[in-house]
This record gives sequence, structure tokens and C-alpha cells, in this order.
Amino acid sequence: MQFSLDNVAGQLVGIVKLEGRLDTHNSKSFQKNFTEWLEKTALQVFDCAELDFIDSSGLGVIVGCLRKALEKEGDLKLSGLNEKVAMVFELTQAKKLFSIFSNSREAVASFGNAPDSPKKR
Amino acid sequence: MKRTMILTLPGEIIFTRVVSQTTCSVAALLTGKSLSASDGNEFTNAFELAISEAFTNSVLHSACQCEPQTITITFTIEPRQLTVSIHDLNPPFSIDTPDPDIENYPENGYGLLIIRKVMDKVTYNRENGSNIITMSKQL
Amino acid sequence: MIITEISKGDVAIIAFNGTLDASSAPELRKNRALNDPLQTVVVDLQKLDFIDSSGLGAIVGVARLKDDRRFGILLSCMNDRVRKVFEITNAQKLFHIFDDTKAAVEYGATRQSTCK
Amino acid sequence: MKTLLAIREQDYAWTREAFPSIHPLLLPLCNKPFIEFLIDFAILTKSTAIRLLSDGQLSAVEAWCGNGSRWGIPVSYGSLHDEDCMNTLIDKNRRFCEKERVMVISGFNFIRYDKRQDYAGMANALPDGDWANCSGGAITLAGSPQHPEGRAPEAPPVLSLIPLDTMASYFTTSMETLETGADHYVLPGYGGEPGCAIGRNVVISKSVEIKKPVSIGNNVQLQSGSVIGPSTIIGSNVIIDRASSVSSSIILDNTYLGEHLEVNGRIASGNLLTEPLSGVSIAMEDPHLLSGISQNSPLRSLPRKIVHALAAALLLMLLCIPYLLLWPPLRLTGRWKSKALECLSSSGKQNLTLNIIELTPSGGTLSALAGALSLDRFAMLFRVMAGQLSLIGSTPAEAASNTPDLRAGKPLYRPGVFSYAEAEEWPTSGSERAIVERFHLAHSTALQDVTLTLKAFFNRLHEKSTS
Repeated sequence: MQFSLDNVAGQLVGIVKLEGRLDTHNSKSFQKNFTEWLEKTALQVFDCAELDFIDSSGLGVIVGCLRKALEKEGDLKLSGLNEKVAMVFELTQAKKLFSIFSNSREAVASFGNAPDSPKKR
Repeated sequence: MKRTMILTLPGEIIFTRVVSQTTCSVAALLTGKSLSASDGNEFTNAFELAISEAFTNSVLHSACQCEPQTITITFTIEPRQLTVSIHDLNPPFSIDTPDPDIENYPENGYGLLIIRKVMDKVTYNRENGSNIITMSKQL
Repeated sequence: MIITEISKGDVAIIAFNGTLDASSAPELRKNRALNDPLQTVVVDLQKLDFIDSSGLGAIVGVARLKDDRRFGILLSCMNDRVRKVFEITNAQKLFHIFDDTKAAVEYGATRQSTCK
Repeated sequence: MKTLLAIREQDYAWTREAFPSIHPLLLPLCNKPFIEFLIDFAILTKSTAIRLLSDGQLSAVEAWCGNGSRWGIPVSYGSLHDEDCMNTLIDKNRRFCEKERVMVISGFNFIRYDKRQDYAGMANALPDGDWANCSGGAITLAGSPQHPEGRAPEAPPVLSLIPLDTMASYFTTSMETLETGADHYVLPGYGGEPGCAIGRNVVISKSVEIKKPVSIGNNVQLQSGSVIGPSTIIGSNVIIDRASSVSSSIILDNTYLGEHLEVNGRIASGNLLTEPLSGVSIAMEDPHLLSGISQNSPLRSLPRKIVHALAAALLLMLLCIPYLLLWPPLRLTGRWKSKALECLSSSGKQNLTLNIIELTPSGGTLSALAGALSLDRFAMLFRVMAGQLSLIGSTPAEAASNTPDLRAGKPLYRPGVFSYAEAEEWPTSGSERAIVERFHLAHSTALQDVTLTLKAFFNRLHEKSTS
């Protein structure tokens, strides 16, 4: 899981690159890292291009990260979901909570234009 | 109610037919159909075939062909299920044999495959020097 | 089990009658037509009412010795019980099976002319 | 006219891995097995007999179709080889064909026809050759037409073949059958209004919404707030849990769909959810996944083991007196036999040996009373206290049994002294039991478990004392 920062129209955006699996074993440690990264900026993008598998606890963690980002008046956007991961989001209707982009560049750029309306819970 | 019946006989190939037709009649007790072995009843046919295989294996694999050893067959008759077990004093063997590779015309190895396919459950265990293969099928 | 010779010629016909299991399987070895590698034989199974793995093994064994394995032995008039044993063991992939003996003989004859 | 169905194994090989537990020829299209559509079509052409030819194993199909008495047409079975051409096929079934006109339906294809049109006249009038064909096979006529003077109907009846060669073609064909099915084909199920066929023993909770066209099988439970349809096919032994929505999808037999889930354009079979066009599939076994992400009320996390252990202790105290009174006489007279059984544990790591007590049923009032009070499970209650078993859960699965979905470590398996199926008066045989157990495992809280245990206890009491 690498973390990097980017600057879009004067706003700092955090980009987290997820790799391999996010499941019961590593979801707790991921959550801890995320709270640190959130200190730097409340605007986050999860680049899931390399994420091959996610189970429900992984999904629960990502929804938790969104909630934390929203509490800090920020947002969490996702990009590059493969078909299997997308199916899990669709099945559990979690897809409705996130704005999802095909690649991380678009997701980061989207923070540049008009401020997003707050996501419906 | 549960009834048991025990058949003890010498392990000789000429008894194969005796054993399979007896089993067929016992199976017919459950189905209540006519005793004739050739009626299309799938339940009795399955037992007639499975017991013929198991008995033949027991006879052919006996340690010494010198004088035939006795084979004991126990029938456990329940309203909806028949269980048949065969005890013999042969050396141990495994029932998870691979299916015969049909392409090169194998002459044997079909027996256990047939038993596994026509019976619901087949188990093998070894108790004080004797093999016990148990097969059961539900009506 | 009784083996009866119905007819000789390019394609011989023999019939099995009764049960084919471990006790009757050795009789197949005694039949001249079955064991002649060059003779095509149609086996009429109409009156065979029981077969187990030893019987099946004997038939497969005889077919194996034929010069032309896939067409040396043709089977006809199998009843459902016998067919199920062939099906369970996939042995039906090894034989051409007909529901009419005459059709099997004609098929055997055409095979003879083409493959001689 | 006679019909030969010649379907080779490699024609339907893809279904073996996509739907491992169903014989390809019995794969349901809408709510009817594939083979029945072919039988119906043969009857439409006034065939007097059908023979199904295969190069593989037909035992499952033979068990389903039998001798065809259900449709009033004799059905028989035969074998065929890869290299058999049309003439050889007919030669091999000469006695069956009896010099009559023969229709050979070859390949694993769906026949698109309309039961209201006349196919018999056409079948007899057409010359030999293909009546219809597609990449996967054909409907071929052989043997000179019987009454050449029989007029073919002016407008030839609609007839086409769709190859069922991929998951996508299976999905689109099923959907089309559902939408046009009612008038084109003979479909089972009570169709109160068009586009809505419902089977037997279907429980629909009050706030369920059903949008036509929909087809629902037998033994189905639609829990409150679920939305079914449009264009949805649900098989038999299926539970759709609360607030889940299913649209333009197929839910095959023996499937449990959890809460708050959205299934759109998918095929769900057992634990697998598949996207038909791409073939991508995910396992739906994860309990949280099944209960949706927005549903994590604190009550659920009450330590289940403690509640189960307390309830087990209570039951032990209640039953110890009858146990001490009844056990010795039964044991001495040999009517109390115990048999060791190797079962999978919920963690799946090391197996669990339980000794299952067998009371001889004809053992008179004493053993009937012992059975009624579930004394045969008395000893197992100690296992609950030790945390090895839960008080109520799944029926312990034999370690030797190779039932795939109970493999070690599967979250939806928790062996119990009593089983949820016993609490529910639900059929306690194989797949039906698994469905209701999976439903409760993913669903019931520790406190609900206690009430379900009492229900199971009294069901056994009632069942044992009346039988």
C-alpha cells in the first residue's frame, strides 16, 4: 500500500495505491495507516488498479475510511476497480456511496473542479 | 424397525449368483415389488450388481487360492434403507481406486467404480484382521 | 451363460444367453470366432439379463485382441440394465452399439470392405 | 414420426464448470429443464417416440425423464460416438426408427418455436435435410416423407435454433423464454396473471414487491422488503432475505441471497454470483456480505458462545433427572447404542468426534420417551459448555463426506447440538436443510438462537411422541 501526495488547484490530494488483497487479515493495519494519511489531507483517492480481491471486512474498512474523510469535510474517491471488486461494491450497494473513476488521474483531477455536493449517506 | 440377516458362505466363484440373487430378494423386501431379479426396479438392480462386484472381489483377492475362506455378508434392513456389509480375511485394500482409463481397453478395475456409482454410501474399514466393506442405499 | 453361434461368414453372429459374471466370463475365451483377431463378430445381447464388471472386462478383453479394435466386436440389442453398466464404466465409448442385429451385420460388412 | 436427440458431451462441457451440481440437460430455462423443451417440441411434431443418445452418462436425465410416461410418449436411451454420421446414427437405431420418418435434433441448442402453430404437417411435408440449423447443430429430417401429398401449411411455422454455448447465450435465452414464454411454450407454475408463474409452498412476506415478468419455483421464501423483478427467474429452495432486490437476473435452485443486496443482471447459483456476459464470478459466502454493509447492529456481537453455554447448562439441569432415570435401563437392554462420528468443526482445522446415540425405534415407551426428551443429545450439551459445539447451528457434517460447500473453514458452517432445520419443520434432507441453516447462520442473533433451540426441542418432542 503506497501513499503519495498530489496538488490540484491549490488543494492537497492523497493517493493511496492498493495492491493484492484487502481482507480480514490486513484490513485492520490498512485502517491504521489511513488515519495517519488522513491527517495530511481529507481529500483522498484509492487507486484500486492493482487490487485483485476484497471481502466484506475489506469493504467495511473502505466504507469506514469514507465516513472518516467526510467527517473531516473531505471526500474519498475510488478509481480503477477491476470487475470482481466492482461486483462486490454493486452487490452490497456500496457503489452508491462512492464516486468511481476509471483511473486515478481522473479521480484526482475531479477534486480540481467544482466542490462536490456532500455524498448522500 | 431394524432387522439384520447374516449369510456365511465359502468364498467360491460359483456362489456369486447365489449371493447376488439373495441380495436382490432382500432388496425387494423394501420395495415390495415382485421377486423376479430382472424387473426394472432400479433399487434391487443396484444391489444385485453391487454385491456381485464386492463378492467377486473378495473371492478373487483371497490370500491363498488353496482352500476357500469363508465370507460373511450382513444385511441391515430398515424401512427406507438397506445396508450390506461384506467381511473377509483378505489382505487390506483401498476402495479409492482410480477409475479405469477406458482408452486402452482395461480388463479390470471396474468393480469398485460400479459399486461407488450405484450405491449411495460406500465405506471400508479394517477390524482385527478382516476387511469390512459396507454399502448402503436409500429407497 | 450359454454362447450360441447364429451364423458364420465375413461377419459372424453369436448370442449370449443368461448372466455374464465372474463364473461365466471364462467361456468367452473358449469361443473360436470371438478370439480370432481377423473375424468381425456381432454379439447379440438380447437374452443377456445380467452383466457385472467381470463380464464387461471379458468382453473388453476379447475386443482388445482384435486386429481392428473398434470394429472387431459389434454389440446389438442391449437391454437397459446392461446398457447402464456400459454407461457407468464409459465402456460404451469402446463399442458400436446397435438396437438391431441385422443393422449391425450390415455395418460390419461395409467396414470389412473398406478396411481390408 | 420418431425423434432422436443426439447431444454430445463436448456440446455442453462448459456448463459442467459453470453449474457443477446440475446435469446440463436438466439446466433450467426459465422454470423448466432444458430437455423438457425438446420433448415438448417432439410431441408438437406428433412424434410417437423419443430416444435420447449420448456419448456420456445419462443416469441423472434417465432418473428425471424415466420412460416418458409423464408426457405420454415413450422415451428410451442409447449411445452414440463422435464420428457417427447421420446415417450411422439412424442405422444404430434401426429397430427404434422402424422405417418411419425420423427427426434428428443434434447439439445443445434451444429450439425457438410457438406451441400454437402446426409443426406436424410441416415435418411430414418437408423433404429430407435440415429443417433448421445453427452453429451448434441442427434439426434434420430423414426417411422419405410419409404422406408426400400432405400439404405443408401456407405460412411455415416459426422455428429457429439458438446455440447454448456460453453463459451469455444461456442467460439471454432464459430471459427471452421468460418474456415470451407464456404463449410460446408450455411452462409450469400457477400463472394467475400473464408473466407471473409461481410454484408451490412460496412464502411472500407482506412488504415484498413483485414486478412482472417473474417466474418463481417451489419452496421459496421472499422476506420483507425484498423487490423481485422485473425479468427475474427464481428456482426452487431459495430464500431471498430482507430488503434485497433482484432484477433481470436468474437465481438457480438451492441459493440463499442475504439482506440488503442488489442483484442486477447476474446469475446466482449456490454461493456463486456470476456476471453472465463476462463470466466473472464472486463467492457470496461471506456472512457480512450476505447481511449487507449497512446492517451491523451491536446486538449481533453479543458473545454468542456465552449465551449458548448458559442455555446448554439450563437444559442440562432440566434433563439430568430423566437422563439418570432412563439411561441405565435402556443401556442395559441394548436399546441405547452409541456410534462415533468424525465431523467437521466450525474452525475446520481439527475434526470433532461426536458420539451419536441411536435409540432402537421399536424399543417401547422408555426409548420413545428418551427420544422425545432429546436425551440422545444430552451428552453433546457438555460440548457446548466446552465451546466445541454451539447449542443450535448446522447439522454436523461428516468429515468423510465430500460436500464441497462444507469444506473446512467455511464461515457459514457452525455445527450444533440442534439444527436450525429441526426448529423450522423444514425438510431436513440434504440441500433444503442447508438453505435454512445458512439463512439462520447469517441472520439470527444469540437470543433468537435460544428461542429457536426451544422450538427445535419441542418439534422433536412432538415428532417423537406422535411417530
